[in-house]
Amino acid sequence: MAKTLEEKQYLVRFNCDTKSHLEVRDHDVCATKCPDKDCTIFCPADVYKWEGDRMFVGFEGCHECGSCRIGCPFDNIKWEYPKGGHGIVFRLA
Amino acid sequence: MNLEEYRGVWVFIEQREGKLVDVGLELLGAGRALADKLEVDLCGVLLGSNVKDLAKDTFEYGADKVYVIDDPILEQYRTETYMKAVGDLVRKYKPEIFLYGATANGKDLASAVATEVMTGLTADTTLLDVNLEKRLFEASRPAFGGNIMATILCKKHRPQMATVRPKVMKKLDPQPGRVGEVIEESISLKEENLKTKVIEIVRSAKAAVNLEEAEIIVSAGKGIKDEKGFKMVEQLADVLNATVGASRDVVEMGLCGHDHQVGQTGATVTPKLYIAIGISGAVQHVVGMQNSEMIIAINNDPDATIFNVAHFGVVADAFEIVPLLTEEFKKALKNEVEAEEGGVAHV
Amino acid sequence: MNILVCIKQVPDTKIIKINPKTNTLDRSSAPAILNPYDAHGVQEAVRLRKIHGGKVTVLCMGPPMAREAIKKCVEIGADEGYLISDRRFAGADTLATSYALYKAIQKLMKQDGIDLVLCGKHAIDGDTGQTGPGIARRIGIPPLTNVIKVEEVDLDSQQMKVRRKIEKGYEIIQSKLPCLLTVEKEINTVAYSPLPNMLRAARYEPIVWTVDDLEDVDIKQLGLKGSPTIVGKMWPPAKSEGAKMIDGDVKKQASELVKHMLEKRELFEVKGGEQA
Amino acid sequence: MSEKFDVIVVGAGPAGTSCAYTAAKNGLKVLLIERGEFPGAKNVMGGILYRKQMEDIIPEFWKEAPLERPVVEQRFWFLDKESMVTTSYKGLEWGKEPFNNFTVLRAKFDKWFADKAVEQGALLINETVVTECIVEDGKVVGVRTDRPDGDVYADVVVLADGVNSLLAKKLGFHKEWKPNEVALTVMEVMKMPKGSINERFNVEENQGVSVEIFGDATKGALGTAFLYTNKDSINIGVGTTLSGMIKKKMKPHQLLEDLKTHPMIKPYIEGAESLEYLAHLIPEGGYDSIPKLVGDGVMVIGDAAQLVNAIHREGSNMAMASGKMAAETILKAKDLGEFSERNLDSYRTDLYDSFIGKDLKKYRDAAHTFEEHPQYFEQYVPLMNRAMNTMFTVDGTPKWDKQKKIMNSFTAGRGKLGVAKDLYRAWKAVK
Repeated sequence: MAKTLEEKQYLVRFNCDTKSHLEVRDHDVCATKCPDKDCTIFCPADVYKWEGDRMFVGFEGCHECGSCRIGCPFDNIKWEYPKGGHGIVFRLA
Repeated sequence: MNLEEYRGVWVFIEQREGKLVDVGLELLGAGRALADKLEVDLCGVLLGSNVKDLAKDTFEYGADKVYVIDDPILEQYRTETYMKAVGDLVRKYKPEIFLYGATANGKDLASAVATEVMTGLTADTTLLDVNLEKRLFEASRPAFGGNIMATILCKKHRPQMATVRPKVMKKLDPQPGRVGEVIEESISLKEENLKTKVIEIVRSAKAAVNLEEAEIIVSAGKGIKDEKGFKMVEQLADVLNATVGASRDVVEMGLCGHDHQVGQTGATVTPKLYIAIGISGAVQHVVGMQNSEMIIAINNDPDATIFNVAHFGVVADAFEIVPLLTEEFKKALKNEVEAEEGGVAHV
Repeated sequence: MNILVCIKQVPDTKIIKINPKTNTLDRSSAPAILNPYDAHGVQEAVRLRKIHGGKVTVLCMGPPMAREAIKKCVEIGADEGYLISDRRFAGADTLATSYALYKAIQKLMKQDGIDLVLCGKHAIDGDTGQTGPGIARRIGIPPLTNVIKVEEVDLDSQQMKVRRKIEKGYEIIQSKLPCLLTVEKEINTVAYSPLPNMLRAARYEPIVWTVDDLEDVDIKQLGLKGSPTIVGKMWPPAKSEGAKMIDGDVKKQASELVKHMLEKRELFEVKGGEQA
Repeated sequence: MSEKFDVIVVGAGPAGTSCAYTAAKNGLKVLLIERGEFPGAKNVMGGILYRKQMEDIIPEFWKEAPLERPVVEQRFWFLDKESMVTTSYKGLEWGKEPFNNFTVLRAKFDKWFADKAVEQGALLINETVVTECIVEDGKVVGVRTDRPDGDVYADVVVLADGVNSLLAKKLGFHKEWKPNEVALTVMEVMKMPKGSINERFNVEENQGVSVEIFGDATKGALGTAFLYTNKDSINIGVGTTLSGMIKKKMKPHQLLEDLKTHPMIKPYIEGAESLEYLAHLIPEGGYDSIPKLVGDGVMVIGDAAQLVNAIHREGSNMAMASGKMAAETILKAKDLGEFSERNLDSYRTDLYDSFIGKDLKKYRDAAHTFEEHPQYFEQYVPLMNRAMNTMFTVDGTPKWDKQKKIMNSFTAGRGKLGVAKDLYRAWKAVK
């Protein structure tokens, strides 16, 4: 049974593009205006990780749900679909 | 096909520009064990131009006989000439097992010969054995991207052929003065009837980054923080003669090019040794390297998932341990060389 | 210039799972894809067609669902695709595969003539790289393996020059046409297919041949019967069940690690010492 | 000049495929564009497929579609920390033709459904992202894809691009969704032997159960959890409004983990092996979030149009119905020879007149009510549990005293008036 998110993510097939479909528009906004960094909490795949002074975007594990785009209080995430055929590939439900 | 007619273990002795290539000698080591088990001769096959003198070296590494075809037409490797030469030898002398190095030319040759003499060939083997009872060669290899090992058998055709990955088998310690039999054969092809011609061979020590074929990879994750950290990783790689790998974050930080990236969006690698420095072990990285033979992980976070796939782990500050590792390793190699030289002096 | 590309549909080995009970492939875990090296072969054929004109045909042996792999090739730009599909092909190793493909190629050569045959360097499920040279030997044309660049094609003199990847470098080799190339990934980047190709592929139906559509076939050389090699046992490679953690101060950790690294002593060249 | 179609449908989910199927069946030249590797590769739902609207498109589809189990029992579980109040309906008539609804695995089902549309003559291309609509003189005349030479034209473009609805947003049909207009749901498919499913859920081989779970599953946030039985796997998931997730600072996968290990849930899934983990948004804005649905040469259907009844967990059925309605409108417009907003507008009126418009209107205030008044989820579910506990614990207390105690517990927090208000408000929201 997959308990941790890492274990859950191992269950999913990703056909990653080399280029990110997610982009933090302005890294300064994350650093200076956004103390809560909600995206690092609610993202269901932990795509967003704050590492001390910079937001890292692990786009390869993205489920393309769109929460970050809608949930970012500063509209600071440029969100596109990955190139056709790329990104997450669900096999079941 | 009368299987009983086929006897002996053969090894294709690859030479490049008149020098023996290591893998041939490694295969003599592996072939020796098979030949001893089967109580048959271990034979080398040596093709080229002005290569006859190389034969004696193969005796020191375990060969009993060497079939040599020394002809200017064989100076450079070409499938059409080598396939014909080897095919003729096989038809004439009928070996039961035939090993080739899994090099570019070794694989090319083995594939062509297999069709030429209509027999089975197993590619990229890493484990060789014989079933004495059935007198059957058991060649094993990783399959499906290294997810499984499979033993391949060739029951009704001879010779039983395999290509063997370089640096998997061990060379025997050379026995100076050990001798064997040289059997010279000739080839009946004429240059003007050939369809191919090698125009130029370019070898450069500093080839482009090729992670997928690297045997040792030292890989940096975002735990190495900055340029200084990356330098430190490069220094270790240099001492180990390793290829430098990186997680995507490190590439994104601009510390190296994308051709260094290991993982889902980079290369999938299966080196014999993978050293992960400051890599947390996110799935997108791990899927690219989890089938490495030995994985060493260095991370300051004891809960890093990289430790789940690693064989050896240390929880340590990369900035402390990596330079130390570089020094220790240098020392260890140096000691070994000195010990060896010392040994020679005593003989 | 008529170019034939031999392709294969393979399970995506990047994500494949092995059934731990039977030690066999869990096919449901991995979707079937066009062998990535073959995609580079098709791309190269399309590039050459652009320069020299002619036609790109793909040939595949496999089950009916391998049609999808052929359609993928049409997306990349192939003109036509043939699938040879028959139960009598099943269980083929590389020798039997090269025979079946050879028989189809013979027929295609009669139909349109073929100047060049392309294959991927190897298929990612078997990793053997043996089928290409096998086909070449059967047709009687030179195989040029591990090609990273087509240097020159001269249709007037029926010659081509390619760059082959070899250890620590490359060689340039010249060959008469027709010949067979097996291509490495470096040879090109597979382009993101243009929309008109996608539309064409969506409508395209490959031509399917069975054994009976081929001529002078020796049934004994096909499938399992024609395969000298068989798979004996299979087992999962030893995987780490979590790292053995090395404790102690950094100094001790470092020297312990060096010890473990030296278990792989054969990997490390002694600097300056050139091997005989 | 690129090829021109009668209809381009963007997105091969239930909405888009229904539209493409209906249009192609009636002789239109249809292009269906899917961004995933195959239809279904990007699609997620809890896993209930409603029979009625599917049957309207393909009669007796259950005879060949890849379905899991027909649902014969619908359960509701109201969870507290260590207890639950349950209620359910089980009816064997649901297990027989024509059935009520089914559990399905989307990647399989959507692929099958899209193949059906192809059989009807629709042209399907996968792995292609539509980046924008091509607008000429205020009229949508085609789409631009992310592929080279990627423009393709049509009389009508139908946007079935799912909850994120980027294309309708680009056309100005709606603003970016707000965090309270979408629910973030995560789920796992877990492998479980048929026998264990039948035993634990008390069903026969070809019978399924759907369980809707309230209360502690979402830690009081507005949302639900669910558990559905497939043939030899189960779907378990939980979701709350994105705003709720943000407010409560919850990690969705942790919420799912808590659900899986909840003492009331755990025995049901014990020993099951995780097969896949999925996350997705559900459009739950309801009636007031429905965007502009029709423009010159363009229509919006399915999740992209916020057509989900969050209270009854219905969405795929509305998607299919809207897709069918859109196709029927296009056929009428084709007869008229013009695809102006005016000629396509009957899709909008049909939709609002149908069960979709009516149901969404009925519950238009529900979500907001429950979100603004967290007591429903935070207080009443635990109270229900305690009430049951009080009533059924045999400890010598007279039942009259127990009832009184229960009543007091309900009014203790909010006062009699407060409870009355809550009841009235809830009734009004769902009436």
